[in-house]
Amino acid sequence: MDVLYFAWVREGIGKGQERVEPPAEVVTVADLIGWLAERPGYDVLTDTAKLRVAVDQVFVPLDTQLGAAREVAIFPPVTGG
Amino acid sequence: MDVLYFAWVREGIGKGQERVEPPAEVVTVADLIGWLAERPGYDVLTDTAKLRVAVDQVFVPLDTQLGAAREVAIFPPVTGG
Amino acid sequence: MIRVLVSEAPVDIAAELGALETAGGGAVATFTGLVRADDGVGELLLEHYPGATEAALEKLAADAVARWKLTGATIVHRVGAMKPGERIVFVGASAPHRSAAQEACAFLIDRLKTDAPFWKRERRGDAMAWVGERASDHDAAERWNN
Amino acid sequence: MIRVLVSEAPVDIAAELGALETAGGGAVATFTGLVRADDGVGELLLEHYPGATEAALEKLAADAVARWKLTGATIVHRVGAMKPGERIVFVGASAPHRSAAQEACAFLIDRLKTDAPFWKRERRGDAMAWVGERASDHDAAERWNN
Repeated sequence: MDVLYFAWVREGIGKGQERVEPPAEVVTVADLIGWLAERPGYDVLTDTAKLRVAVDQVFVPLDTQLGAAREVAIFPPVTGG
Repeated sequence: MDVLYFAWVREGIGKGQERVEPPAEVVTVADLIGWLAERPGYDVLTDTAKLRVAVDQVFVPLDTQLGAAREVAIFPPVTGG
Repeated sequence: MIRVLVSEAPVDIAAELGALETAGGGAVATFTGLVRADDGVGELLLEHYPGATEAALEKLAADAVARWKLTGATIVHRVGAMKPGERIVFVGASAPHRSAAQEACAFLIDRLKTDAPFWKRERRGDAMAWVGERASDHDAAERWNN
Repeated sequence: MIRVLVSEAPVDIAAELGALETAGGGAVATFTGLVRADDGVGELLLEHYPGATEAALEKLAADAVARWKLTGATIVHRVGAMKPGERIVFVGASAPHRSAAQEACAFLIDRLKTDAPFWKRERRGDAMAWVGERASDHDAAERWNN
């Protein structure tokens, strides 16, 4: 699965994209974020209240199941316009 | 006093402007219109429900007193924009 | 900035927008009314009350600036003969925030339709007809009377 | 007509307005958001989510066209680096009547602010800071949920 990071999430982790193979117990987007946050240098993922996500380019809540997701994006609240 | 006519009022009377000296019993704008409507060729002023007026370039109701008005305009409801 | 123009010349929309954008504030809302090309009208003729028209539009723009604390308000209205697709009227408002600009823009066009002395006449083929007032325009204007 | 563009190039507002004016209908409403020149920002940087951004904007435009029976809807958003006074975003709607064009235009900008993946960063002097979300933007977007 491809994971994309944007804005200060991208800056905090130090990269914009990576490929990961989460274990079977990672079922929801929140699980994925928790699993990633355990890595050194991923502190920016600790406070999930500040994070928003898209699964296969569609905005979803954090409790959404990953299913067969190919692309998960993690980012701060959007501020366009 | 100058009286101005616009749109189909102007077309009906056949002129856009004239100077008139109404008698003393003409007190309100409605009186003025009634006095003008008695003239031959001024039938367009008969149905006052279809008319709007401005006294000295300010839109006013037909029962407004003329006072020292210098310019009275008589016209259909406006349709700009 | 308050800008009011009543003219037989076509509306220069790029210039009008540019003036609003440089008036200050980060939000610009505009409305443009065009001669409709789809209802058989071959020509639109606009008559107005010189002097009174400009005064009415300047009052309208000043009212909008005061009510929404605008940085700019523009009203440009064309008079004379127009073809389908041409601009009849352009109104615009600039403000620090978008809701003020958008509300003021709606106010300007709603009130212009009832408060400014313009009269439209349409030519369809050989027939000429004065346009009648619309009750919906009065309803739209009324909603700004707090 | 639906037109969506996300680009580093400046917004060509005359071309965008022209396209809306020829889309049919007699009413065109627009909103332009500019980098404010008055709050000390020296540069605005806009990041986005390529692919997802365009999809979100196209859905937004299609929703507006369906809901208000528009003849045209345009969303142009700039990304990359911008200076004060430059255009960040332009949205526009064309319709047979003004209330549809104006409501749709407000919907487009309100929803864009919450539904499209853009992130703003401001440079003030040597300091760079990400812009935070605004509760008022969520309130504005919510009002369109019937």
